[in-house]
Amino acid sequence: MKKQIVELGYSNLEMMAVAASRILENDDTVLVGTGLPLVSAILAKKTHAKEMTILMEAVAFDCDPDALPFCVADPRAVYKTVWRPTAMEVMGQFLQRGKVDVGFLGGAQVDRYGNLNSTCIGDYNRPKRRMEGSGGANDIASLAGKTVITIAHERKRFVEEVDYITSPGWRCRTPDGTGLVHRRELGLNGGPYAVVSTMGVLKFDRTSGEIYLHSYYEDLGITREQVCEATGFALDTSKASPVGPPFKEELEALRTVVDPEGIFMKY
Amino acid sequence: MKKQIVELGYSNLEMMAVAASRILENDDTVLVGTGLPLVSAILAKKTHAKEMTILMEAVAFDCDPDALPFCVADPRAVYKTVWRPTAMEVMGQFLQRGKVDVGFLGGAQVDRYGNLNSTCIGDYNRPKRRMEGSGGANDIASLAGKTVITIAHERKRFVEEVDYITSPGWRCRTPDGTGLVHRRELGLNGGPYAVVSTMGVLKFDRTSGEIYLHSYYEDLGITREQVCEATGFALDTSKASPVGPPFKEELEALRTVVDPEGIFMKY
Amino acid sequence: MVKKNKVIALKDIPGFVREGDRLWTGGWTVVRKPMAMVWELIRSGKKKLHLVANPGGPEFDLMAGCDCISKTETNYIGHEVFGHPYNWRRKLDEPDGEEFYHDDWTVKTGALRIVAGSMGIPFIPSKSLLGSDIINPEYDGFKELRGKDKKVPRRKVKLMDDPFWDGDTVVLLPALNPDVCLIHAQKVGEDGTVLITGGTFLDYYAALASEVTIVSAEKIVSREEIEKTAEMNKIPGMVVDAILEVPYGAHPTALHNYYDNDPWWFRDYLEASKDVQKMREWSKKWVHGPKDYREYLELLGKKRLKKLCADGQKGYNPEMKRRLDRLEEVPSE
Amino acid sequence: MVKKNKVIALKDIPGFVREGDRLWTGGWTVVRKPMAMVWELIRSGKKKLHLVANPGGPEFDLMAGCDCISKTETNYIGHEVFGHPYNWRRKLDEPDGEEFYHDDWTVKTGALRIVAGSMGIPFIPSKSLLGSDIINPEYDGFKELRGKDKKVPRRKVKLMDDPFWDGDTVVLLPALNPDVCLIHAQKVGEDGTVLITGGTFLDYYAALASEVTIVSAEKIVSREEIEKTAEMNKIPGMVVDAILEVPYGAHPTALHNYYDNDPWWFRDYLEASKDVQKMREWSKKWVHGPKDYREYLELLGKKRLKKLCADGQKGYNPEMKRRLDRLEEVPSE
Repeated sequence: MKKQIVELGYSNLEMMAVAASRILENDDTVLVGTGLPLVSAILAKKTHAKEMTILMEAVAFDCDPDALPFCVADPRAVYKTVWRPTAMEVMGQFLQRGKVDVGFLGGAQVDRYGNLNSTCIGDYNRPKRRMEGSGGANDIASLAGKTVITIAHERKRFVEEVDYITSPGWRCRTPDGTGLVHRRELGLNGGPYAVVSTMGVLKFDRTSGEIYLHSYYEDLGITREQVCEATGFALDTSKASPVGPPFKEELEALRTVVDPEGIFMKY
Repeated sequence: MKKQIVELGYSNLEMMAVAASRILENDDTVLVGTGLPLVSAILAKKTHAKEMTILMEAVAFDCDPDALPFCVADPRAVYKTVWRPTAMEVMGQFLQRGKVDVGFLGGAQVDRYGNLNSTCIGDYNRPKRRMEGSGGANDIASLAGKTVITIAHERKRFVEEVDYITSPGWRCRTPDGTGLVHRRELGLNGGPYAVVSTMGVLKFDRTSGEIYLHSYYEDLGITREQVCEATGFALDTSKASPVGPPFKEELEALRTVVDPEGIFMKY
Repeated sequence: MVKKNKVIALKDIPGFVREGDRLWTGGWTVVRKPMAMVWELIRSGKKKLHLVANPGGPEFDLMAGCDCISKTETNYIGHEVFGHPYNWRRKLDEPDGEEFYHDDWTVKTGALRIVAGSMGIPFIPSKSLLGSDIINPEYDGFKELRGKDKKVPRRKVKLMDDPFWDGDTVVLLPALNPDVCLIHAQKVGEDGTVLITGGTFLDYYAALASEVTIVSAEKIVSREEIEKTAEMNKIPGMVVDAILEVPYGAHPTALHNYYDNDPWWFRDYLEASKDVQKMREWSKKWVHGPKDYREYLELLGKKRLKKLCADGQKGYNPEMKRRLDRLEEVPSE
Repeated sequence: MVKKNKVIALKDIPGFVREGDRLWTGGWTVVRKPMAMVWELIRSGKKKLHLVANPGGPEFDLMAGCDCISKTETNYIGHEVFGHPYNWRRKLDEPDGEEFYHDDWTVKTGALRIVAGSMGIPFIPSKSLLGSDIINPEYDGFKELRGKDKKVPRRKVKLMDDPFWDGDTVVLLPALNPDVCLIHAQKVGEDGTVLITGGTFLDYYAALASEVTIVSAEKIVSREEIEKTAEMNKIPGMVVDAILEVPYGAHPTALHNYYDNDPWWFRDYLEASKDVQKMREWSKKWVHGPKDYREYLELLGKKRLKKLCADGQKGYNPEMKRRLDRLEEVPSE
């Protein structure tokens, strides 16, 4: 595939989908939830990672949908799949047995260690805003080879401490609920690999488990300083470089093949 | 079905199959192994218990075979079944979840508490005669609502103490391997209900868990005394009454429908 | 051979469910939910139900909005991309003084709990939840019930070191055994054998784990018919206590090969459910108004139902426009 | 889309198996055993294999008779109504001084162990084995290996009281994760998707639990062909590392819808296997004689293979006479 620099305008959300899709590789087995993770995974499969294996937690095993599924159980996700498992097989077997390379999650809050909250805002016992429930997010973050997180870049979302750890990051909750401990000490493999936001891509220091800015959407006018301002904790931006803008093929696939109706992308 | 007393000759093995089949009822869900238990269960289904549900451990769920299966995995057992599970479902789910009313087992040795040995003769660590392995016998004896045992009536088989407890009876092995304990103290439900032998039917006292002679094949010339002689421990025969001979329908079904080739019955 | 007549009518459903029962509803969020049976339950005025499906969809939110529930334990309750579960959310964000408890699980742990229930074992090990607040004792949503409510395990989880291999810590999860399981399927044999296509989700496990299982289907078919699909039938008749034929029994959720999600329903319901008063009006019209399910379907109208029809090859309706903010007019006769 | 070429030849099989490997052979006793692949393994002179299928059939006894094995752990090894596993039995009844260990399990506990392996959890609770000698520490067939052999769990079982519900004692079983899994199936897609009919037994679990899984099939079919049976395919290609086409690959065991058990094989084999010397002659002729599997089938002869053909409707051969003591002559050309 010859890659052409796009000349059209594009949104932060589109850049985010593209940046996330670029993390996925042809050999990967990827477990995705609905929303932007799914859009990004399908985008990767329709562009540079045609042989990638996409799993969805309810039933869709190695899927390559013609139309964007509403949810992980949508018949659109099932169409043309050749094996029709249950959540027991996808999650309780393939994921737990270590067959998933990349887990792809969205969330409401993320902290410097990649702890992700997709459960509630405020005190869990008296929430300000209760969310739908976290589905398989914790399982995926615990058991995939690495985790990629997609989240809007806002101060209220990039927080010093998440209100509730739904999905464990590098330093996560001790079993008694009081402190933080490195995930390896709990016997957890995997861990957050990247956070793809509306402003750039963040990665994690292997030893400290701390987040840093890896790259940012310069072509959309984003600067290191803006990223820092939109982040609720001190962020290392010293290693950051600009991300290249979407290729024409990427945007076209996104707009005409992956989500032509704009169901998630809301064009 | 009008029942007619048979005028033909018949063997002890045939009487045994008939006596075993009569224990089964129309509403029962029965889990059977290969051999005489299977012959007896199919005989019941072809005569007085047409709605009985027969399960076999490998795959055959609610089966009603046209031809006698060789084994629990035989396509003959699968034919016409409408659901095709695995041993996980039949044994790890239906049996373990308490959905099986009657377990039907054969064996090499039985003791006064209904402990059954189908593993080896002699010391387990240096066997005189090793058998094939006990398949699902232990599981069935542990988890079915009640267990029916079929075994040839010989002194070497009805023993004071079995060489190895494969399937727990009423008083069975303590976890440390040293003594005997009532199965209820281990949390085991079910338990041996009857032993159908080549000489008669034996049942168990509810409180002591001890075996007694319930009935015997008088029509074949068997006496209480003969049963005692063929039993390796003192046997209470005071409650025993004669078993009626096979009905014509039973023998005909056995010989022409259930096992016309004599694969198990060796006519 | 069909052993006994299992056929019941939709109006018999409430007779199978008692207050306090743990209720499993089959399907997955907005797909193949047993909506007709839940609709009938709500109409009967059931209270204090304890919902345990993993995950819940509009049936959970609808029961929340009609005040049928006092406990939920699941990994997700919602309408996926359509929108939030406003009625259920209000139970937690704006408690009204009525007893209400929610406990959080995950897709995998919810699946393992019902699998353990189907296996008749009291618990099962899991390798997730460590490092999260889902097992933080402070955030155990059922902590007040433990040791008191017999339908709730004495503790949420137990950590244990593997005694066989590498000594790693695993999380033991309590089995889940619902009192009642409601499933909607494409077909059910007259013997109770269930044919589901496009995803059984956790319904086989739930059917076996539950004390009572009832299956509604688009069509009840003969034993001969269900024999033809022997290799793909999903639930054996032995664990199905009652069956009923209810065309469009999963509306407004999608049924693989039969019909797609009803986007108009979701749009209108989500708008109504944001507000208690509007929700009352909505349920008065759509739940309590029709005299039976047939009349409910008439209220939706043939044209609308026809618009939902799935392509038999693809399993969904490829013509369906799905953005709620750009829907065409509700099809009307 | 077919992602990578998985097709290998029968002669490649020995390259996947190392000495000491825990080997799972699919099927069930005398049904759908991966006989051709085992045949090739034996010919390659493999030693000290550790057989873990639940249960074993003629493939176990044949490997025992050809001195390929040093450990077995299973619930059953044999030929069902055909007769006893004489070669394997000799290993225990008449030990020849060679290292040999056997450990007994049951159908359910063997199933749960491989299920736990497929789930990636180290152990799983079970409600049987209590009260039996199967968990008597004195009779633990692997007791000398525990704590030494990394492929054997540190203990056979562990008793534990249920901490969630009624406090009953359960028996924790160690997971089983074979090194190599060999399965014979009716069809395999070129992507590795496996279609099995008439009973999958524990093969799906084993394929996932094992480090390497190889599937031979009567026929390798296209992706399009395997898509047609989407709702009944049993194992996904993701866990199938290599595939091969071997017609009659399960002979002499039965293959649903393809062929029935070969009663002449069982009669002759059982006669030979009673005696070490006769067994050597038998394997010289049937295992080591033919230059490849095609020649093995030629040695059996077309007429004999034709006699085994299953009825496509019933799945077996309803004309087959099955009493070994009354068999007709071996069909010959």
